[in-house]
Amino acid sequence: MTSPADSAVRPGVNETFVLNLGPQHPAAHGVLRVKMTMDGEYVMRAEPVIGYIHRMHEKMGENRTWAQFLPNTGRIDYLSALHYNHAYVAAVERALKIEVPRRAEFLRVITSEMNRISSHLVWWSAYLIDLGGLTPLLYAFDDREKLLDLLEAVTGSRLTYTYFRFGGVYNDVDEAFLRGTRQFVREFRPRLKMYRDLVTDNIILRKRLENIGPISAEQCRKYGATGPVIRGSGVAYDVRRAEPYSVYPELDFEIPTRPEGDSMARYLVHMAELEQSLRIIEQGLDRLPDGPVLGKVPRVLRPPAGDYCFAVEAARGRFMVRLVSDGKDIPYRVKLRTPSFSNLSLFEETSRGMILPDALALMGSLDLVIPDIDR
Amino acid sequence: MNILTHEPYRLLLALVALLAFVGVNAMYLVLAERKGAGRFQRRPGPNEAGYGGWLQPVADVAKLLSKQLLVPPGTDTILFRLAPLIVLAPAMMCLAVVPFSDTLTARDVNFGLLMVFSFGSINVLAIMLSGWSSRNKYAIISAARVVSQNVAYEIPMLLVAITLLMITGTMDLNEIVRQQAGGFWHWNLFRVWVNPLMPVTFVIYFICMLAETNRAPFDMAEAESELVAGAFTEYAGMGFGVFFMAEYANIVLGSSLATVLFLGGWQSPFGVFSGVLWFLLKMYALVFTVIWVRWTFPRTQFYGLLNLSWKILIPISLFTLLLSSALLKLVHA
Amino acid sequence: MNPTLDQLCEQFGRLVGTVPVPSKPPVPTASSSVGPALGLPVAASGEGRVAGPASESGAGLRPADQAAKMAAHPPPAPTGPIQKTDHAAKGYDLDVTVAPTQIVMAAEIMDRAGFGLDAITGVDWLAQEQMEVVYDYFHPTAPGRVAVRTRVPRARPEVPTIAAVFPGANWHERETHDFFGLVFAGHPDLSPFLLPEDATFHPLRKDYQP
Amino acid sequence: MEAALDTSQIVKFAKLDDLLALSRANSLWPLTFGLACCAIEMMAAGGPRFDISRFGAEVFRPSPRQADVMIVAGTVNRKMAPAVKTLYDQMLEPKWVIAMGNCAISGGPFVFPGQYAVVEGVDKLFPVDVFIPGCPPRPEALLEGIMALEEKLTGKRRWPVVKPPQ
Repeated sequence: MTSPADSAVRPGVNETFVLNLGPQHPAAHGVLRVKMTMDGEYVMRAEPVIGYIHRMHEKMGENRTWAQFLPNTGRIDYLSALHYNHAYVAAVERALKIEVPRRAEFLRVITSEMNRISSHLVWWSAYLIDLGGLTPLLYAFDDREKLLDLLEAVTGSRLTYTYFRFGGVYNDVDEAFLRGTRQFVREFRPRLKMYRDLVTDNIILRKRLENIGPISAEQCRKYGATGPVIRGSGVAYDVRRAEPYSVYPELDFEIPTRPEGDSMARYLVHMAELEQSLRIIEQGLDRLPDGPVLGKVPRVLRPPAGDYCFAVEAARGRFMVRLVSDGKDIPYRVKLRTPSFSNLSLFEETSRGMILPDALALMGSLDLVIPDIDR
Repeated sequence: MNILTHEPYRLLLALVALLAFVGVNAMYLVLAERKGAGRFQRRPGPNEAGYGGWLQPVADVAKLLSKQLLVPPGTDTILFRLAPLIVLAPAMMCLAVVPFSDTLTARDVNFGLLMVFSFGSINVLAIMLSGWSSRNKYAIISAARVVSQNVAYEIPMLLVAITLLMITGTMDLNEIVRQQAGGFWHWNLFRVWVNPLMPVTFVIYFICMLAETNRAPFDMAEAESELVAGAFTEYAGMGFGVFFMAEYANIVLGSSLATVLFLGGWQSPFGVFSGVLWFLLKMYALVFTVIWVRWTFPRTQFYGLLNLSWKILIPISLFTLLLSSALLKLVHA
Repeated sequence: MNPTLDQLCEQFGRLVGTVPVPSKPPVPTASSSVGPALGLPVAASGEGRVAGPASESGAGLRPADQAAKMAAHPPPAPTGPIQKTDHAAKGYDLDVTVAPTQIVMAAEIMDRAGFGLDAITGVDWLAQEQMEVVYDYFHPTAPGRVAVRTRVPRARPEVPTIAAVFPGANWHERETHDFFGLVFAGHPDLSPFLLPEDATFHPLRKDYQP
Repeated sequence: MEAALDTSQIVKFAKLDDLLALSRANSLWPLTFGLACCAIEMMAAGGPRFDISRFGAEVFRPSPRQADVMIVAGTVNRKMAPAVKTLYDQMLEPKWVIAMGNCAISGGPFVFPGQYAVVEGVDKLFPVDVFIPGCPPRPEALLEGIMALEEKLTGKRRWPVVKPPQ
């Protein structure tokens, strides 16, 4: 392949045109808009235009009490709502020095990892739709429904959970949940193998993803890209290990990385993370202690003045909440550092010179959730 | 009934029959595709409209017919309206020479193969027109893709056809079928003693057919996740419906041709009870495979698609051509 | 490559001037000595980046002079010192407050130490008539989280951009500009980002009225 | 005697309109248009468990020209509103709108005094036929919404309403 970027601009001849991809476009995963300057099918410049689903989460943080903001956290990245719950709840707990019972911590980890699986399944299926494979979606959603049944039983919701509370979790699990989760883990492993056989090893898929959109570790660092993106570039950065929280330090799991940095690497990291999440769930179920699920929490929350950060490894990468308190019962400032925002900021640089389908393959591999970008 | 044997009336009747066949066939192939996709995807598929969903295509067509007609402002009005007509015509023309059975041919001509391939390539022109006249960037990109894709795949397809032409020695489709009488080992697909690469030729033909009809995994023209609806983005109602119909007509045509050229047409695989049913069975088996492929594989890359044609399929089909001509000259002379 | 927190403290100390520069006679060519001493390329404080009216410290000085002055006479630290914080209590390990003009150099220290940009945030301190800008950094391979913060007067909220050091800062700064009206001097494009294209308001300012 | 003979009791002529309405009701092609959380439930409604395709509504068309019903699944903010309006205008008659989820109905949880971004209900932009409450609505609710739209078209309900046990 000759590099298109070199031959694109001939003196005096401007054959580029602007392709406005989105905000309604099948590959936009919602309402992302990308202003693409194209030369034929080659992308000269792809400039994401965001804000089409800006929902004022940060402003709302300053308008509601500490507890009232909690439901918002389930709607920022709706696919990994529990991780976002976790970060916010834990940041407030950090500010107020609230102790969380161990059973609650384990439940948080178990449900978070289940949420990660369901999130990755949605990513996987949506990504394959991007690549023109329509059937995996149905299989992934089949599995996801089983997971959602379990999560719904304890959290009361299918998607936008508000399960975690300051000092623990809202609801204790019952025997049926534990049994069902074990069964799910048992049944999901063969499914993963099937996914690998039928989809991951497909020659068309491999050809479409290998060497597409390579991202270096250095680029990830400079742009602050985290999650499967940085792990697909060979850096084993995972907040669960870098800034250990909850009971993750006690659990035995690996951080899957791939050195290649291309879309296939990110794909494989996602798939490997599914297996690791299963491992974590199993260990969590094995070690789940008895006890209360909600600690002692003051009636009115007034964290002492100061700022408090808490970062978690959400399904898309590092999610950090930075709370600024002035000692009142309403947050002074809630900053949400969302992974998709940083991950997408890479796109303009890395997509230069690719052809359109490859650029979209790259975009899909970044695992974007648009409200997570726009907040 | 004398009137029916008169040539112009007979042809007219045959064409009307073909039109009906193509229309109904497309309607129900869409249903089959949706039901089949449901089957592949562990869900029922359309089953509420009528018994088991059998009225679903009727509902779809009635809805499409009653949809508002629109020629978007700024388009090339004439071409925009012309494109859906042009896209269906060549498939109809080609089906006119396809021998559904010994006698069931709209027009039995002795240059059928030539006619099919020459009219078959008009199809791409129509998609190009629709893309060009739509005044939509996605449509133009799609049109450009379709042209390069069809040009690329026309060549190996024609090379395969020439190979067959040399082996059979005739362009008469009915004659080609007749040569394959007497059991499935006589089919061109299995005539490895004439050319050991015949199965390979068939595979090449099938791949080219997928590409020529713009079906997954080569559905660059209507690559939904990239180009919205490709060249048909601006078409609505029955204009869009006709493109859909043409797509299925082309699949049927491609499968029919594959049946005629490789699978013995209306010949029975066991040498007895030949007839139109065998033809339909073989053809629909191929159509089913096409649907099956679509719901199984992701889309290829565009340059991967072109590379496949220019770097793999064309050399192989050239080689089979050489091989069969050499074998004809040396062994079977 | 992975610096300890103490090393970072020392580097930042030299930057903000709270820790005295190791005893070393000042040499005439200030720019060439201070640059390496700070562990910074000299061009770091080039005109383009600190363009715009620098606030309290070193206003109106040419960059080289400014650096020299900073080394020789540490300016009165505009805000707090360098604090090592307890990660378990705060969520970060090092809390550095620098002058607005030193933001780029601070970013370069972080860049050299292998940190990645986490986020850029504004906080509007209406009562104090100040705007705080917080730069969060994370390290991809080593533990340690650093928050670098600076304060600018609310009337002229200007800080230099660090987009040249961390290209990822481009978006974060645009977003912060959207929300707070903070001007990042030298930023390539501060047009509305999350807000509609024609937005002129800055909703996260405490005095914002819709 | 002849005056008393009411042929409509013996022979029922399907009016073309009724037929068309029936056809349209059975062939509601939605626009591929997900905005936020509700879009995931919309996808789930297309999934194997709920399978929106049973009602012939799985043909998600990415081009507004070919779509019949626009499912506004998520929050519409002021930056997005012109685009949504354009999409509605680009759809061809007859067309319908389903407002899925609280955000599309009223702005949902994102309405508070001093909010600056969210359009408080898509009915401020164009007429809406069916409102589906929920945050997000379950896929069953979306199916119910589609059936409600069918009822609006044909005047008949496909299945009897299931009453919750008292």
